[in-house]
Parts: sequence; structure tokens; C-alpha cells
Amino acid sequence: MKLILAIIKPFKLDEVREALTGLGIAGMTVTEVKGFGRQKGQTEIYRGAEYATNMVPKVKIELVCDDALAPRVVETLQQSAGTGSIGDGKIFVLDVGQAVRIRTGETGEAAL
Amino acid sequence: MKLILAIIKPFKLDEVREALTGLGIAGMTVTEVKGFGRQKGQTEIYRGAEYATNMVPKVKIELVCDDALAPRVVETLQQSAGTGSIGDGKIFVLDVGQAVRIRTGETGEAAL
Amino acid sequence: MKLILAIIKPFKLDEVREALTGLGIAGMTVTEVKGFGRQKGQTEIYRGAEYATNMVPKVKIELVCDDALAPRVVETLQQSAGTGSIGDGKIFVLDVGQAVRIRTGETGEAAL
Amino acid sequence: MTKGEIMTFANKFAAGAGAVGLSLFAALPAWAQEAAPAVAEAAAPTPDKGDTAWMMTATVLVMAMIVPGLALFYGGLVRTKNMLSVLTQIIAVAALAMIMWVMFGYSLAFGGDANQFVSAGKLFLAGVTADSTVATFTDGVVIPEFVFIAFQMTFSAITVALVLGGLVERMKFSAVMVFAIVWLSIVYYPIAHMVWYLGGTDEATGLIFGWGALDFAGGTVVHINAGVAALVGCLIIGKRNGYQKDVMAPHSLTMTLIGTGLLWVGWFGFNAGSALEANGSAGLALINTFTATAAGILFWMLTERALGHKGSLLGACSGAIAGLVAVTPAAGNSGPFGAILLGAVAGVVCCWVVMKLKAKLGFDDSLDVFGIHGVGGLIGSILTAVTMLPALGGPAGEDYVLGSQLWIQIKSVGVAVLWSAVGSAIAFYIAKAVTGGRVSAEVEREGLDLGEHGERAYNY
Amino acid sequence: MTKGEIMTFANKFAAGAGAVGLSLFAALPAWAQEAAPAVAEAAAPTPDKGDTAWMMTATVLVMAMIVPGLALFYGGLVRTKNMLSVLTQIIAVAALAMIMWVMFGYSLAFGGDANQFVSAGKLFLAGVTADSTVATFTDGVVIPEFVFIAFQMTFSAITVALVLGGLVERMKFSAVMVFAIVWLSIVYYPIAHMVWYLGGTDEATGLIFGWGALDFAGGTVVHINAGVAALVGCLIIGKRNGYQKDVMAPHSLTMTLIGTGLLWVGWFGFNAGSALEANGSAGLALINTFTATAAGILFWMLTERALGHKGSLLGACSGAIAGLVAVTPAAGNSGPFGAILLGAVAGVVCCWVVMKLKAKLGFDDSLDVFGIHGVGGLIGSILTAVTMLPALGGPAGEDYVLGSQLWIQIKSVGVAVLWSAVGSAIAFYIAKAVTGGRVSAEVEREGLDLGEHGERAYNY
Amino acid sequence: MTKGEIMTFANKFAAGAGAVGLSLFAALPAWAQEAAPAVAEAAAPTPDKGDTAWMMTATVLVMAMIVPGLALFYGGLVRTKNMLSVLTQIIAVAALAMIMWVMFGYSLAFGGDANQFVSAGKLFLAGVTADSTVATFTDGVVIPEFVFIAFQMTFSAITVALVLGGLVERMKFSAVMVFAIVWLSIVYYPIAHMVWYLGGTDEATGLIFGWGALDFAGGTVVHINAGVAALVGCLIIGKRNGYQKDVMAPHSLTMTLIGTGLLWVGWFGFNAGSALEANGSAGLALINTFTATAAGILFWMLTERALGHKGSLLGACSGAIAGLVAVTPAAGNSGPFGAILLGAVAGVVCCWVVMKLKAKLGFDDSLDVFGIHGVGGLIGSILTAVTMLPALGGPAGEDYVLGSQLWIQIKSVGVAVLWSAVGSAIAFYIAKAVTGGRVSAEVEREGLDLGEHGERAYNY
Ligand SMILES: Nc1ncnc2c1ncn2[C@@H]1O[C@H](COP(=O)(O)OP(=O)(O)O)[C@@H](O)[C@H]1O
Ligand SMILES: Nc1ncnc2c1ncn2[C@@H]1O[C@H](COP(=O)(O)OP(=O)(O)O)[C@@H](O)[C@H]1O
Ligand SMILES: Nc1ncnc2c1ncn2[C@@H]1O[C@H](COP(=O)(O)OP(=O)(O)O)[C@@H](O)[C@H]1O
Repeated sequence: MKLILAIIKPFKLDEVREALTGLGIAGMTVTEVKGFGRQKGQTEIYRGAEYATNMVPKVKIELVCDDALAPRVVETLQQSAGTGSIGDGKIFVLDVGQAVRIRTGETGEAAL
Repeated sequence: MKLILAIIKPFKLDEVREALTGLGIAGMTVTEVKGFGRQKGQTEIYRGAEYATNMVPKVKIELVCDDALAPRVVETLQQSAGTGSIGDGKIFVLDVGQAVRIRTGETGEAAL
Repeated sequence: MKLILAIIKPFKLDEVREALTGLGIAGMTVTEVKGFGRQKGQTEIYRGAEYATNMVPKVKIELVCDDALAPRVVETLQQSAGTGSIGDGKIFVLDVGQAVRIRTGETGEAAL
Repeated sequence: MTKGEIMTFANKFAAGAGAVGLSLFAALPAWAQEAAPAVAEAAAPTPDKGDTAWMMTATVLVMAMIVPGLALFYGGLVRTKNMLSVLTQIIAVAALAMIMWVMFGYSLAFGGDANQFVSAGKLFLAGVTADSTVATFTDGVVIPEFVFIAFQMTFSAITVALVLGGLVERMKFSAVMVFAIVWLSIVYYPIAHMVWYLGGTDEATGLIFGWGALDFAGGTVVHINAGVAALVGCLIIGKRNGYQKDVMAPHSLTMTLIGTGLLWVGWFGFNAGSALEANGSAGLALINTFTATAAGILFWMLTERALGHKGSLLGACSGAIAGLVAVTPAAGNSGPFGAILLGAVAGVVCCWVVMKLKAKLGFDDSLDVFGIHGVGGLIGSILTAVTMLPALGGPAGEDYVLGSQLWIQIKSVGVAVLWSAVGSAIAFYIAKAVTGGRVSAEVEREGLDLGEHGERAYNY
Repeated sequence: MTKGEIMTFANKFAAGAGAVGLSLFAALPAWAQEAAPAVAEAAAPTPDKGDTAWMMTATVLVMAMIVPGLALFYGGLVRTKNMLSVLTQIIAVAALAMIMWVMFGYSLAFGGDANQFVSAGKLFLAGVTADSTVATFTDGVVIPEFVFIAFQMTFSAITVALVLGGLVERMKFSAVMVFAIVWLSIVYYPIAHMVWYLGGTDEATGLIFGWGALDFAGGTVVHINAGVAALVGCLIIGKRNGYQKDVMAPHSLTMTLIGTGLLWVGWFGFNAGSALEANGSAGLALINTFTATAAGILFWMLTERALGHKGSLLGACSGAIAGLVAVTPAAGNSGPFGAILLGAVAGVVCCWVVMKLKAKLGFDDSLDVFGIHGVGGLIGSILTAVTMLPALGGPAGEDYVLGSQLWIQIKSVGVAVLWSAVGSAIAFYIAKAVTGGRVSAEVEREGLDLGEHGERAYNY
Repeated sequence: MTKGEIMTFANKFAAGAGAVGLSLFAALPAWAQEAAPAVAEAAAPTPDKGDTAWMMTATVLVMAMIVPGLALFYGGLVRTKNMLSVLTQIIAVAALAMIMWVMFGYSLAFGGDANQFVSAGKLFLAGVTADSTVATFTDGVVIPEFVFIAFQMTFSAITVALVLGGLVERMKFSAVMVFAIVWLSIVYYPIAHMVWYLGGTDEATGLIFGWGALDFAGGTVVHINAGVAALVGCLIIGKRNGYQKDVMAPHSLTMTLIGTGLLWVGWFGFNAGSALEANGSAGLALINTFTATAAGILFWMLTERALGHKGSLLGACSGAIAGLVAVTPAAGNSGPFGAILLGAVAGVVCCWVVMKLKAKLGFDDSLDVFGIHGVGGLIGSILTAVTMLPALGGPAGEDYVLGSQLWIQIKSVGVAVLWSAVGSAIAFYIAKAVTGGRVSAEVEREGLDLGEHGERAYNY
């Protein structure tokens, strides 16, 4: 199994989720994060004090799927999350040793 | 070493933490996340506009332990986090190459 | 490639980011988390009801870099995030199988 | 010459009605003229300090309705990223309206005899001093003119601010400011004149006032007017991107509750202050402002239940405003149970319009200015003719004829709707032409707070 | 016939006391009867506009105490997931109380002579017009009856809302509404009558009023009453799941501070408005409402220090309320330093009850309605007998006898506690029987906002 | 003997000025003495209830400025971790000031003739009863003394609370309390006496008052005074760690907006209440408090644009306060367009000082107390001499000499600045010596909420 870790633009989340559901993905976990990268944040000014945030709000998706599906998940993610402009984000793929569904105790791909 | 990544119901966190402490686990890191899965969220209505959230609040636990302990951690997690109802969550296990305690620079299992 | 996962004290974030930028790191992702470990939280009292939080606010950094750079990243992290007092945090290193830049579709180290 | 005669009328009429709840907004010019000489004879009256105290308090209360009241009510309903834009628009537009009011707004609305559509005179408050007074509805009773100017100033400020609720989350700040300047000039000042100004002759008296329409505290001038303008505006400016698709849930109903509370609290100044005196009529307006609102709250929540939903806080808040709006024209023209009736009808009808009808029509009157202020204002303005009836505890005299008053109310509402619709369209098109109207799609997505004001509402 | 005589008494008594701080709430029926004819002789008095202005302002201020004041004070103290349920309960219950008040509440409390426990007459405000007046405590001084009705209406609304603080985070919305209907009918209206109604005969005068008890602005009627009801309620409805185990920290002390501020601000209307006139007695109540509160704040914080903790904002806010509660019965019956004394005692004692005693007894009076309003009300109601003493700057006359007044105060408090306890138990059991009382364990866990109202307070 | 004569002067002077906007703060002692006997002849006047009603309302409005007004305005501007510390400091310091005021503050400021720097007498309000009255600016018009004491009490409370804005996020709570005790005693009470007290002789009259300086509602006493104290304080206590390096963005501009709104609303009590009567002069102060603020808002935002930034909500809020501060000394000493001028100048200058100058000088007057209250107060206090001119719509009489009045204003401001600077330095050094002054670096980093008060503002 693979853990697919994608950092995307927040407003793309709905689109991405729909695209992945289309692939048959039944679950994922989403976290609000701040990204630091090439994309620069906006400048805020409060009574003359300027704060140029180099942290941009992003959304992180964590999704475990079986090895076979992983390439298509990555591809779908890349297509649905892309806008072509800087800051679109990254996808990382890691190996997962084991998965367990807490409710039933099922393990492996049955747990997903 | 293993990274154990568990997604659980938020109100179970205290119970889980106590169970893990019982195992001798000295540390873990917790993040508020939103889960997408079989469990459906509640519907909110604001002046007739209905929003059915398919994102359910969950808590993610990240915990690194030595290989030997991992199976018991998974088992304890599964038992203490389970309610038997849909949406109880998942446990994923990944390999960790290295661990460092920032304060002391200790590495490996000594860092945990 | 390696995923470097560091849990640090929140007020150290700026310093750490500067140190890493100095190493040539172009991106990272940051999440607000709660840490459970040796460091104890502060006690809050509301009309006599005492709540001793054993959860301490921490910041988690996720950063993917090529294998060669990883040791120096870990070292830099450890130095810049350290205060020498309890609760300074941990660094974990995991293997990353694949990386994709969403905007361009570049993969591998070119994606970072 | 402003209102010296109104009270005479009010007195006569009121004699039959038990001297209750009769507002200057209900005059028959013929009577007024006949009575005018009597006033002239009296020595210059000095203001009663009780009246002055109450009218200053009432003015301050209306101020509380705008900032923080309305600002929070609206602000809580938008998404976090647009919070500051709403707050900024409301405070800035209110400030603008205040400056405009002392420059030429008061002149156009109440400055002196000209015609049935606008006043003339007292430009830049020429000639007004701390000794100047204006007449109230009671013979020989006056209040300091500066207090009257300030009280009416707050009405113009809140009305233009109300309109913005239909246009949040997408309109440029500059467009809002241009709109406000034009709209106040060609819509608000004329309608205020038409409804509330009694001149020395029929030809100088406001058109609707001349007909004898009842509008105690501004059902037409404020609420129908703002509601129609918001509707026209949201059609011209267009829907928010993602409307009826994205989640656009209120970012803080807590703020909306605070706003509701302050609106309610301030509305006692709005309604009971419109008596212009600290007397029994004000007391009646005061108690009606409790009962109508309470009924609005409970009946909106009951309607939610009837439509198959849970009774909600946003429902309670919306019902409170609907009740307040509906009782505004009737505040002194109704008994406490007539007011309950108004609140209940407005609660039920506005709830249905907002929850059911609007979704079908598909326009994006984002914060339901038309659905609540427009519709509630219509209900109140027309039913005021009914709540006047003694059978319902209303203050009408024996010679009161329901049918003809109803017709006057309907006619008046019709004129207000029409004038507001046409004038608002002009104002929005000018704003669009001058500034572009809408922010870019990217600013809309990232939020107007950063895009238009360079700030973030919360940094927790 | 309502209060014509009270003022006569007040005047006489006040003569010795320097015409200060004497409230209608302190009558000796014997005197009153003797004096009654004098009133009848006078021509129908017209309200002074200054009094009317002040009483309308005071009414509006009490409204601000409820929404947004109390709603925020309580709302800030619960967990995020239950925020809206608190806000909704308070606004809905207040609305209900207002409608009930004009229907039969005013009738039962102040409607006319019947017996020592309730009034009769003026059902649905029959016969009340904008010309109706009620007497104040000064001979020949009246205010519009609608204003008096509205002022008293707000008291009934806030009292029932106060009770809810003991029951948050677990009670069904429907149960809250049923409870409110029953409780107002069988507890609030009778107690208000007993404490504040002077009839034409001893037999028609309220029981406690007849004894000559001092309660300037509602120590028994409002605070002891609400405190006892909350205590009884939390015992009947039961503890929150996870009480004394889970973290139940306030979700926003900022909101609690806003609520505290608005409660304080509004309380000037509550206390100084209870003078029913804009006079020196009101002025005294005004300044006491500053000093007692200030003392409550500082002494609660000092007690926190004495108990080994840090002085906290929640402590300051709690102390402010404790001081306000304690000075309520004494507002016009004390000098500024007597008020400081009351605030200090209430600050220390309530702090100790809430921080130490409550934990031991283990009941879940969630927001400390009993600990602050009940205990503070007891302190204030009993010590009022002491602050009356001229030695402490109080307004008592030469013939004032501390011992006998103390006994009257204690007796009165005893009756109020008993009546409230029994009546509240009945009201809560009826609510439980009709609706089930509590939400399900799952709704309690997920929060009442979603479960009961289908909304979320914040969508940041 | 306090103010019996002031009004006589006021009347005379006002005769030429159209009886407008003349405050007791502008007296020529010579006239006053001559006129004194006339007062003595009159029978003891009773307060007009309209005046009493208004002054009680005004007092309540100023209370709303402090908590929740100022608390939220300041609280919203700090970081989340220090929110509660700001709120706690403000409520606690206000409570302290209230207790001190009735103990010896009123005595030192207004207690009776002593010298040009302080009063004497009425310690612990000795001899004051609900029947006591003080004179207003009009011959024979009085208000209850308790109301006057309470009104002035709120001024002392808000002034010391204002100072804290320069010292947030680093000062110990205990240090704040010690500072407040010393500062009120040696700075506030003397300056209030110097500016506002007219004694029976030249030697007992306040120094600045004796010169004939104009300060309608407290430009010197409140704003310059607080601004200078904050500047001195932030230099003595030092910068926040990380100042001009870390992100110190406001944690909730929503709270700052609520605070701004409540400050504005309450300021009508502050300014129009300073007329001490419900009359035309109060009405003028009322309308000026609208127009100056509106101008402040718009001109601050325009200045932001001129400096190359976006018009911001924080700019609008800051401009509102700048306008309010500037119009304070001029409230009844200016026409509505003079007030607009003041607001505009203050908006532009304060914006430039805060956004440009301050960064260069590098001191950490954290919430710009000096930049807005100090600078705005200077502008208002000096330009009041100009807005008095009839050419600008001001209320000056024919014998008004601009040059000499300007000189008086400048001299007065100079004395206030000097006295405040020296006295504040003493107060801060004492606070530092007694308590250490600053929290530890660790507490500063973790936040004062947990470190000093053991609480957290938000638990979402
Ligand atoms: N090496 C990295 N490790 C972890 N996250 C990264 C890394 N580089 C970028 N990111 C994340 O991806 C986001 C987008 O990266 P950025 O460099 O701004 O643009 P792009 O993805 O178009 O190259 C960043 O905001 C950050 O959250
Ligand atoms: N494939 C997945 N990858 C990552 N997280 C998942 C995945 N599937 C489910 N989850 C997480 O687990 C939670 C519970 O899953 P769900 O399907 O609702 O119920 P159950 O765990 O009982 O099967 C989800 O809310 C989500 O956070
Ligand atoms: N085994 C672990 N797995 C994951 N995170 C851990 C683990 N142990 C500690 N942490 C994280 O590191 C933080 C610091 O750990 P702590 O034990 O308090 O101090 P130290 O790092 O100095 O040993 C914790 O708050 C927690 O977030």
C-alpha cells in the first residue's frame, strides 16, 4: 500500500475530492497547513507595520491506497489540483507497511 | 522504528492516550483533521441554504515507536479507539529511517 | 528522497525556516499540532475547575529533500530548533518513493 | 416652516384616538393649513429637556444600530475572508452619509419648501444654531434642530448601509462608495422628503405625506427602499462566484447574534425616537418594539419547524429583524397585540420567502435584504392601516376609514418601490461604469479582506 | 389603584432620610392607607418628560442586558459546540416571556387587587392606552403605564433567562420552552406580586411587600429566585456527561467579557431605573452600581490570590456580577460605601462558594447561577437592612430599627427561597415529563448546536 | 461653592455667542466673582429631570466606552496569547479608579477650594447626599451631585485605562495596578482640578481654568494626558521582545471594530454629557461627535491611499478615534463644519505619525496611544481656538480674540504635557521599583494570559 501525501490549493479541494471519488477512492484525510515555497503570500499592513507572510494557506491530503491504484491516484490528483500557476503544490508517495480498520480490525487492503 | 499514524474520533483521544501511556509510550503528536469516508457529516441549514458536510472532524495521532512495540501499539489503539460504529478510523504503519531528539541530539530509539 | 518530519517549539519556526533556507531548501509544509511528551502543559483554572493540559502546542514541519541533503537538513534542524530545554521536539526521517510537482508534472528530485 | 403645522393635525386627529400613537407621518394637509395660524401666535417655544434628553438618547441608539450593530449582523453572515470588507464598507458608507447629510442631504430632505419631491434651503446647515428648534407633533412642543438633524442623519446612514447586505463578498470598495453618493442623492433624500416633509403649501409638501400615508419610523423610507435597492443591485452586480454550489455558511453566528441584539436595542431609539418626544406615544412605540420582535422570533422559528427543519439561531435573529422591520411603520400606530400580529405575519412570510421562494428565483441577494427588509417593510407598511383599528387595540379615531387608508398605504408603497428601483438602477450602473463594480475573480476567491483592504480579520 | 399610595409612604419615610433612596419596595401598609385619600384629591397628573425619557432609556438598558449581554456572558462560558444553543435559548425564552407578559404576566403581577399572592385584572392589557399612567414613589409623580409595563417586562425576561445558566449543554430546547412557560406563571409572577405590589387593602397587597421588606431592584424577585431555580433544575436535570472529568473550559472568555460589560452597562437601567424617576434616588442607585461592582471585581480577584491562584479575567467578570447582584436590592437603600461593602462581601463569599464549596457538593450548576445570583442575592437582600444605617452612609430615618428590618429581610428571603424551590421543581418536572428534558448522549457529545439547531457557531 | 458661578460666566459670554456651545471650561474668574452674589440670592434650585435623565444616560454611555468598548478596541489589536491580559488590566484598573474616586479622587479634583493644583474637602464623599446638587453652566440649573460624581468618575477610569495601550503584552498585572494608584493620585486628579475647577477665589481656581482655556470634554485632561503618559511609560518599560521583527498582527480586527463602535456610541455621552444639561449646547456637541468622527474615518483612509496603501478597516477605526479625540475639547466650541475640519486634520496627521514617524523613532507605543490620543488631543486642544470663530460656524462672541485664545490653549497644553510627563515618569518608576515592571521573557513569549492570569482567551 502507498500513502499519498498531496499539498494543494485550498479552493481546489472539492474538485480533487470529486475526481478521486470517481476513481473509487472511499476515504482520505485532510489537514489545513501552511506552505512555504516559491509562491509568496500577500502583504498585510496594520498601522504601518508590514507583515509579508511567506506562509501560504494550503490543504494537505493524506490517502492510503493499494499499490496498483497509486499511479492513477497521483495522476488524477495532479490533473484535478493543477491550475498551472505557481504554488499548485506537490504530491509525495510513501510506502505503508500495514493498515487497520479500527471498527472491524480488518487489515491490509481490506481496511481501506 | 515505525511511524504509527492513526485517525480516530476526537472524543476518544483521552482514552486512547491513557491506554498508550499504559503501554509505556512517552510521546505522540496530535493534529485536528477532517476525514472523508463512509461516515457522513451532519447537515447544516442557514436560511434555507443546506450544506451537507462530507467532512467529519477527526483527530490524527502520529507516534513513532520501536519495531518491537509497534504491534502492541496498533492493537491497543484499535481497542481503545473503537466504538464499533462507522467512522471509527484507520491505523497506518510506516517505516522510519531515523529519529533524533532535538534537545540532546540522541538518535535512534534513544530519541523516542 | 527523504521526508523529514520535525516537531518543534512554535516560536522557533522563523529561525528554523531561515536556517533551512540557508541550506537551499526551497519549500516545506507546516502544521500546527499538539504534542504529548515529557514537557507538561500549563494549568488553567476557571472558577475553580482546574485543567492541566498535557498537550503542548507544537509546530510540525514536513519537508522532502533528496537523500544527499537529508543529513544536513537534520543537523540544521536540530541546531536551529534546539533550546536545550525539555520539549524541544523530535526529527523523524522516512523514505519517499516518488514526488510530483502538480503545476508541471515534473517528478523526482526535480519536483522539489 | 418645517413642521410647525404637523402637530396641529396630530393633535386634532389624536383627540379622537386618545392622543396616542399619532405620528407626524399621518397628515391631511387641508387640516394642517387651517390650523397653521394658531401656531404662529404662540411665543417661540423652548425645548423641554426631557424631550431633548430622550431624542439625544434615541440618536445614540440608532448609531449603535449601524456600528457595531448592523456591521456585526452582516459581518457574521459572510465568510471569514470577507469579514473586514463588510465591516469597512459599513463604517465608511455611514461616515460618508453623515458628511453628505450636513452638506446637502438635510437640505434636500427637510431644508425648506420647494416641491413635492425635494426640499431646498439650509445648504451646509446655513442658519442653524444651537438655538434653532423644530416642531414636534404636539402643539407648541419643539426640540433643538441640531438634535433633529443628527437623529435624521442616522436614518440616512443606516439605510444606505442596509443596501450593502445584498452585495457583499464581490463588490469593490470604490464601487460601494460611488454608489452611496449617487443613491443617497437621488433616492434617499427625495423619498425622505416625499414621505416625511410637510411644507407650507400642498405643492411643497412631500407627495406621499400629502396623501396622508402612515409611516411612523420609516417602513417605506428605510426598509422598502433599502430592500428594493439591494434586489436591483444584486441583479446588476451579479451573483457571487460559486453561489448555490460552494459552502457559503456564516463564519460566525455569534457575531450575528451580537448584531441582532444591538439592532434590537438600538431600534427602540429608531421607533420610539420617531415620536420626537418622551411621551405616551413613544412609550407605545417602545412596547410595540418589544412585542413585534418577540413574535417575529418565535414565528420564524415555528415556520422553520413547519418547513421540516430545526428552529435555529439564525432563524431567531432573522425573525427578530423581520418583526422589527414590520413594526417600524406601525410603531405608534398600533397596540401591543397589533404589533404581535405584525411580527408574526412578517416572521412567517419572510421565512418562507427567504427559505423557499428565493432559492427558486435564483438571485443572490446575499444577506436577504429584500427578503427581510423589503418584504417585511411591505407587510408593515400596508398592514399599518389595519393595526390602526381600535378593534385591534390601535389608536385610530372614529372617523378612520380602513379602506381608504389601505389604498393610501398601497399607493405610497408603490411609489417608493418604483422610485427606489429606478434610482437604484441608475446608481448601480454609474458605480459600475466608474469603478468596474466587481472585484476580480481572484480577489473574490482569496477574499476581499486581503484583496481590497490588505488585512486579515483574525490572526489566532 | 396600583401604586398611588406607595409614593405617599415613600415621601413620609424619606422625609427623615433626606428624600433619598427610598423605594416603593419598602412600604408600611398602615401608613399607606392613612395617606391614600390625599392622592385621590389631586387632579390626574401628567408624566414628567424627564422621567419618561429616563424610564425608556432604563428599559432599553435592561434589554441590552439580555441580548446581547447575558447571552454572551453565558455563551462564552460553554464549549464551542454548544454556543448557539445557549444563545438560542436565551433569545427565545426572552421573546416568550415578553409575549406572556402582555398576555397575562402583567395581569398576575400588577394587574389589580386580588390577594397577597397574585394580582387580577388587565388581562391582555385591557384598558391600557398611551394615556394611562402609573404612580411612582413620589406624590403626584406618574409615568406612562406602557413604559412601566415594558420596564417590568424586561425584568421577567431576564430572570427566566438567568435560570438557564444552570442547565446549559444538556437540556432540550423544547424542555427549556416548556419550563419557561410554567415557571414564569407559577413562580415569577407570584413572587413579583408578593414583593412589589401594594394594593388598596392589606389583603390585596403582596405578602412580602406588606411586611415592609426592602428590595430596591429585585434581589429576591430576580436573583435569589433565579439562583434557587437553577439549583433545583440542575439537580433534577442532572449533570453534564463528563462533568468533573472532561475539559469544559470556556470557549471564549472574550465573549464573556463583552457580556459582562453589557450586563454592567445595562444594570444601571435595572437599578437606577427602579427608582422610576430621574431624581437623586436614581442618582444614588447609579453611583452604587459603580462602586459595588468595582468592589466585587477587586475582591473576587483578591480572594483568588488568597486561595493560591492568579487573579483572572473570569474572576473579575464573576466578581462584577456578584457585586451587581448584591447591590441590586440595596441600590437606593445604601450609600456608596455601603455598596462597596456589599460588593466586597459578595466578591469574597461567592468566590469561595464557586471555587471551593461547589466542587465538594458536586452538583453541576454549570454557570454558577446559584453560586453567584443565589448567594449574591441572599447577601444583598439581607445586608440591605444594614446598609440602610446612616452610620454606613445609608438613607434610613431616625426611627429605623435594624433588628426588626433584618428579621423582615430574612423572612422575605425565606419565603422567596421556598416558593421558588417548590415552584421550580414543579416546572422542571413538567418540562421533563412533556419533552424528556435532556438531549440524547450522542447529541450531548456532538454538541447541541448541530443536534438541536442544525447550525455551527463558527466556520472559520 | 463648586460651580455656582461658572454658569453665570457662561451665560454672559454666551449671550454674545448665541447661547451656544459655551462650556464651563472657559471662564474668566473676574467675571465669575462679580456675578457670584446673584447666585446666592436664588432659592435652592431643584434639578430638572430632563437634565438628570440625560446625565445619567451620558454616564452610562461613558461606562460603555471602557468595558466593553476600550477593552475590545485594545484587546483586538494584541496577539491571541495576550488578549485576556489586556481585558483584565482594563476592567481591573477601571474598578480601582472608581473606588479611588469616591475615596479621595473627587476630593482632590472637585472637593472644594484649596489651591490652583488640587482641591480639598469631601473626602470619602463626606456630606454628599441624594439631595446634594452641583451647578451647571446655566444660571440656576443644577444636577444631582451623585450623578456629577459618577459622570466624572467614569472620566478618571477611562483615562487611566487609555494609558495601558502603550504598555500591553509585557507589563506585569501588579505593576499596572501600582502605576494606576500613583498616576491617578499625582497626575489625573491635579490636572482635572487645574483644567475644570472654578473656586471661590483666583487662588483656589484651577490654574488652567483660571487662564480661560477651552476644553469642552477633556482634550487635555483625558487625551493629551493619557497620550503623554503612554509615551513615557513605553520608554521606561521598554519595547516588547521581537518588536519590529516578529509578526505582531492584531488577533481580531472584528473585536477592534466592536470596540470602535462602542467607543463612538459612548463618546456621545462623553462629549454631549459634558454640557451637563440636555440643551442646545449638548445637541451641538452631539452632532459634532458625528461629523468629526466621520471625517476622521474618511481622511485616515484617504491618507492611507496617499501613502500608497489600501484603505483599511484598522485605518477607519483609527481615524474614528482620532476624530473623536480631536473633537473632544471642541465638542460644544465648534460648528459641525469646524468639527469636520478637526476630524480631517486629525485623520491625516495622526495617520502619518502612526504609519511613518513612529517607525522612524522606534519606540514601542504598542497601540498608538500617543500617536492618536496624544497627537489628536494636541490638534483638538489647540485648534479649538480656531473652530470657535463664527466664520467657521463656531459659537464665539464678537469680542473673541483668536490670537490670545490660541496662546492660552498652547500654554495650557504645555502645562498638561509637562505635568503628565513628569508625574507619569514618577508613577512608572515606582511601579517598576515595587513590582519589577515587566514579566519574564518566558511569560512574554508564552503570553500573559497563561502567565499572569492562568487562563486562555479561546478554546475553540
Ligand atoms: N520540499 C518540500 N517539502 C514539503 N513540502 C513542500 C516542498 N516544497 C514545496 N512544498 C509545499 O508545496 C507548496 C507549493 O510549492 P511552491 O514552491 O510554492 O510551488 P510549486 O508547487 O508550484 O513549485 C508549498 O506551499 C509547500 O506547502
Ligand atoms: N484511504 C484512506 N486514506 C486515508 N484516510 C482514510 C482513508 N479511508 C478513511 N480514512 C480516514 O478514516 C476515517 C474513517 O473512515 P470511514 O470510511 O468513515 O469509516 P471506517 O473507518 O469505519 O471505515 C475517515 O474520516 C478518514 O479520515
Ligand atoms: N514517540 C513520539 N512520536 C511522535 N511524536 C513524539 C514522540 N515523542 C515526542 N513526540 C513529540 O515531540 C514533542 C516533544 O517531546 P518531549 O518528550 O516533550 O520532549 P523532548 O523532545 O525534549 O524529549 C512532543 O510534544 C510530541 O509532539
